[in-house]
Amino acid sequence: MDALINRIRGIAKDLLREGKVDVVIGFEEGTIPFHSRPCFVRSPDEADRLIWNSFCENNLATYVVKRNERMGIVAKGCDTRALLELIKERQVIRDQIYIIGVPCEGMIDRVRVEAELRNRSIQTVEVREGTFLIMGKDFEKELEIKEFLYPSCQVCTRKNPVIYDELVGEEVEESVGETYPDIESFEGLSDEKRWQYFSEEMSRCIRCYACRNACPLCYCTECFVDASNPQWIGKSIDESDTALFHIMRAFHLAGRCVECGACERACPLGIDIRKLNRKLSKDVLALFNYKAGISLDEVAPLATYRPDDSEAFILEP
Amino acid sequence: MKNPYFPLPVRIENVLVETEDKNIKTFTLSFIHKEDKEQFRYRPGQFAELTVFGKGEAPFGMASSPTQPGFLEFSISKVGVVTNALHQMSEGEILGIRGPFGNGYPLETFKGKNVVLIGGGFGFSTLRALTDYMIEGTNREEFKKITVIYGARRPGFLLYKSDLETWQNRSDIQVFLTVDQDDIGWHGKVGTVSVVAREVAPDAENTYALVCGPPAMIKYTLPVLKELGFPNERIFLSLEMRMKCGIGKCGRCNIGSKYVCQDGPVFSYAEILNLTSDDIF
Amino acid sequence: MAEPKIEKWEPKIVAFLCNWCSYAGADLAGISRIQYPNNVRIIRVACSGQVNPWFILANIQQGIDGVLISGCHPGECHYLTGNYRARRKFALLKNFLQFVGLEEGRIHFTWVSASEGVRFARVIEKVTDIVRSLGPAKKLVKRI
Amino acid sequence: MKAKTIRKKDISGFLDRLIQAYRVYAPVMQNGYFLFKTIKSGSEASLNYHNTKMSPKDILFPQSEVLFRYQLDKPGVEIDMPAQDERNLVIFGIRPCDVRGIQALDNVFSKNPKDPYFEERRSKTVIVGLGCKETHNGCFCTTVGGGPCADDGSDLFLIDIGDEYLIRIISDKGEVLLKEEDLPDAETQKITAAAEVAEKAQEALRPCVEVQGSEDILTQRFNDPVWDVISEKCIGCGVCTYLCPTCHCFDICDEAVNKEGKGIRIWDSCQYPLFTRLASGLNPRDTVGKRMRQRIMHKFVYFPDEQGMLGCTGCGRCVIECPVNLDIREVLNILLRTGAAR
Repeated sequence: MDALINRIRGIAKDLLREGKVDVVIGFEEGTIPFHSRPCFVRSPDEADRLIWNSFCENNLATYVVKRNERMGIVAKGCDTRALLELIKERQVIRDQIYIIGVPCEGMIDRVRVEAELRNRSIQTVEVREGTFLIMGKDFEKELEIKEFLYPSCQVCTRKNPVIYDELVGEEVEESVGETYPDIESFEGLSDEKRWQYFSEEMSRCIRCYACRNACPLCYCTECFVDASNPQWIGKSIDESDTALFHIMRAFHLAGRCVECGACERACPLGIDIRKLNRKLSKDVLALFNYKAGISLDEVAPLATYRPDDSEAFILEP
Repeated sequence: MKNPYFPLPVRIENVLVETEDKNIKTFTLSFIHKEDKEQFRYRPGQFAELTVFGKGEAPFGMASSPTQPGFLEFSISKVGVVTNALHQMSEGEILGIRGPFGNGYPLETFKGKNVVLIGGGFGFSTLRALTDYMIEGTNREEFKKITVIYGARRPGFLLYKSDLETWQNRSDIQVFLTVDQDDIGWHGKVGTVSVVAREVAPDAENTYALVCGPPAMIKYTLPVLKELGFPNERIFLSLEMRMKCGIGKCGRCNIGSKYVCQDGPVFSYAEILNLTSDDIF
Repeated sequence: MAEPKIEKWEPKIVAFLCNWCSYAGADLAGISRIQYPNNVRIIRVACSGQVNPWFILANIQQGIDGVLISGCHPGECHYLTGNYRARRKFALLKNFLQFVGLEEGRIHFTWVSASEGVRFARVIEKVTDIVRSLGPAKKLVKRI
Repeated sequence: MKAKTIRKKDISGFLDRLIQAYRVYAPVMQNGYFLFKTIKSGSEASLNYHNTKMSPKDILFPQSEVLFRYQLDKPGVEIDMPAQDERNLVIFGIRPCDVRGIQALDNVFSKNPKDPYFEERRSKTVIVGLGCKETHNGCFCTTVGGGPCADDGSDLFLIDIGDEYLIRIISDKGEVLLKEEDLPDAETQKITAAAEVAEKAQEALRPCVEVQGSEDILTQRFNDPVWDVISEKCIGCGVCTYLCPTCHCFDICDEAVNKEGKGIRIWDSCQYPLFTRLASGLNPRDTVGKRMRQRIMHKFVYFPDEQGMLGCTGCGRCVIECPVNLDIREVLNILLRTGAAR
């Protein structure tokens, strides 16, 4: 890990020294255990702040939109998928960014760890080979990394960067095939069960928009929930309004969502937002054979059509 | 006190299109309940929240003088959701009103002094209320010289034309009208408000200046007043921005530790300079 | 005490019809005096491709029991490809709303050409029957 | 001060009896975290928790609240105030930082003109505070003048002394809750034990920055470009403000169908770009830096100025839950330390 961090720092220093970029966006040590966080490095001597570990959960692609600088960006698999979509959607110019790709074996789910430890206060955490050691005031606990990965990381199929200017570290083995067992089993439930599930999830929403703002593909200048003339949707935590906010947001990401899970990780209430996005990803793949954030050449599925697209849902009298 | 969040129902009695682009209308409102009317006592410079039921509410300064009992007037420019909805309404329709809120102009301070009111465009509405108040009956005796300087882009953008005419016909008030661009038949001055103010403003001695208008006008008028010798304490401005609850709770209108809705909207320039503020002008 | 009068519930259905085919089809049904249920409120749109998913959801939110979107048959779009694009969008949307638990049968998509007055009437009949069988909309409906 | 003791295992029964007469809010574990919920049985509550995910401010100041309902088709326009819950409330097991949060809201909403909705509930509320024996890694109450076992503002205050809680009886309102309970008066040694717990917890949580004099330094730095640097990682969501026990900004909206409608008050956040945008499109706080500055200035300069207390209670929710770990303690450190050095 140290070698990897040194490489990242080295590249960042070179880029800044040579004036190839104005800023390097990467991760730095957070202020509390289990948190690494975005940082902006603008001079070579600041580059030693950069780190890499199992807590780099933010999708840094969020930061490249609407910026006029040339940026170096430390990017894991999902970050690069988001960058690719952004390039495709012309939100950032390819030459404007220098992608320092980092293969990723998944990030540790701090919320699940905290739930596992119930009430004990974590003082430090140390990542080892395959495990992490948590230390508190009067306890120590070692847990398997694999068992505490974020749900999005558990089903990730693009651990390696899909687009990069420089790759740091060894490529890791990808899990093969696009499968959606979670969605399939959920589809098997009755209408009522599914409705109940979503109603419960949405009822916890506080409309803080952390999901939207953490999402690299939610870059609309004015989001439909913020529009006031016309006002599309009520701003209170009315059940119908919150449900429609999530439904519409997910739908606006149909064929664009790169399944990084940033939305879910940002949500303070742990709402299962990703289930909506995954359903759409699954359908987009099944109906239009498209997966977002993989290829620069393929046209976005909702920006095109095929004359022989499925008609199965069309009502015949 | 009654529930401050409760809109009192009012009926639109009259709608007057003020400007040639039809974007500013003056609404005359009357209370549906008599007790509401009695309770709603206000001073020039105060504001109220008008509710368009189903659309929301927005703050507006009262354009009518409290000396004209029985009705309220608001001049409203079509800019946002609420104002667009308002502009589509007509006589007989129902609105809600909450207020009055804010401090209003410091009338006591002006007593026995000269007052110069400098207004630009749509920002003139509360100054009109103040002028009407000061020249009404015996009120006039309490103030010395009253000078009104009022400008707009073109003659067709001047509000309250009948009031302006009435004032011009009186000898106890001086009125200077100016436009940026004149039309055929225009007899007033041509030039920006700040330029005209430099020309016609009364001596700063013993005089208070009130400035209301678009940010650019205020920005250019303040240095003129300084030049004429007005100290910051004797220049008053009205900041009618982003108020919501009107009672200092919702946290929307604060500039530093001041709530525009409670401590304002009228501030002396000296006070404003003391605020920790996001660039106001 | 008198029995409270229970009004028979009738489904409210909103149909977004494209100007060039489906609306003309509805017109033809009317001119030809073909009978169909009067539960439908028609909104004329330029093209089925113009129908924002939000239009559908906004209707559901306001208590409309069923929504129909109808455009030109594939290949016959006045704007060449509007209905093709709509087809992709709504294939996803229909599945998606069912996924979150909305009853199957609240939302319908079909094609009706300008000459298909009879088809239009049959579509409305079928949609009305299905929506009627589902009962009044409850899910996602906003209560004031 | 009077004090009683209660065995931990008797808490549940005590709550059961309170539920008969009060609407009782207590920390409940759901979906892997704690929230204050109305409980129907004492066994739902758990006092073995750090703090709730959301501050309990929504009990007194709900996120969405109907202010009035109206019916426009009736002659003369009917505007009705919605009915309020008749029962008195108990907030049970609330942490000292959140009690201070309620004190902050008291200052805002109970000041003239009073907020009738808040007042109504607040006057019926009894607060049972719970001291913190151990603090979380986001906590910093001692920095902002509070303490893990600060009991001011509570009506009763519980301190964990092993198998029992010591109950400090702080107000008459609190004493009423214990009227029907047959609890022993606390022995001197237990009172001392509680004081020791409090002292130890206070000792263990060292202030992380000196906030004395922060008003002047922050005001001086109002136009400092440092705000833009600090806030660069901020994604502009409302987590910090919505989870905060003192943030009280709100919006008033109107929702109607046909002639029937309601005015509702909903939380709003100064971190949202739309918060200050005027209808004309002008926005005085048009950058993330300005918006974050507003949040910090409000808590550490304006709030003390208006209400005579800091607008931050050190509960640490914004620290722990910020999606990008933008830590307010660190922000203060940067602003105050480097500012003081100038």
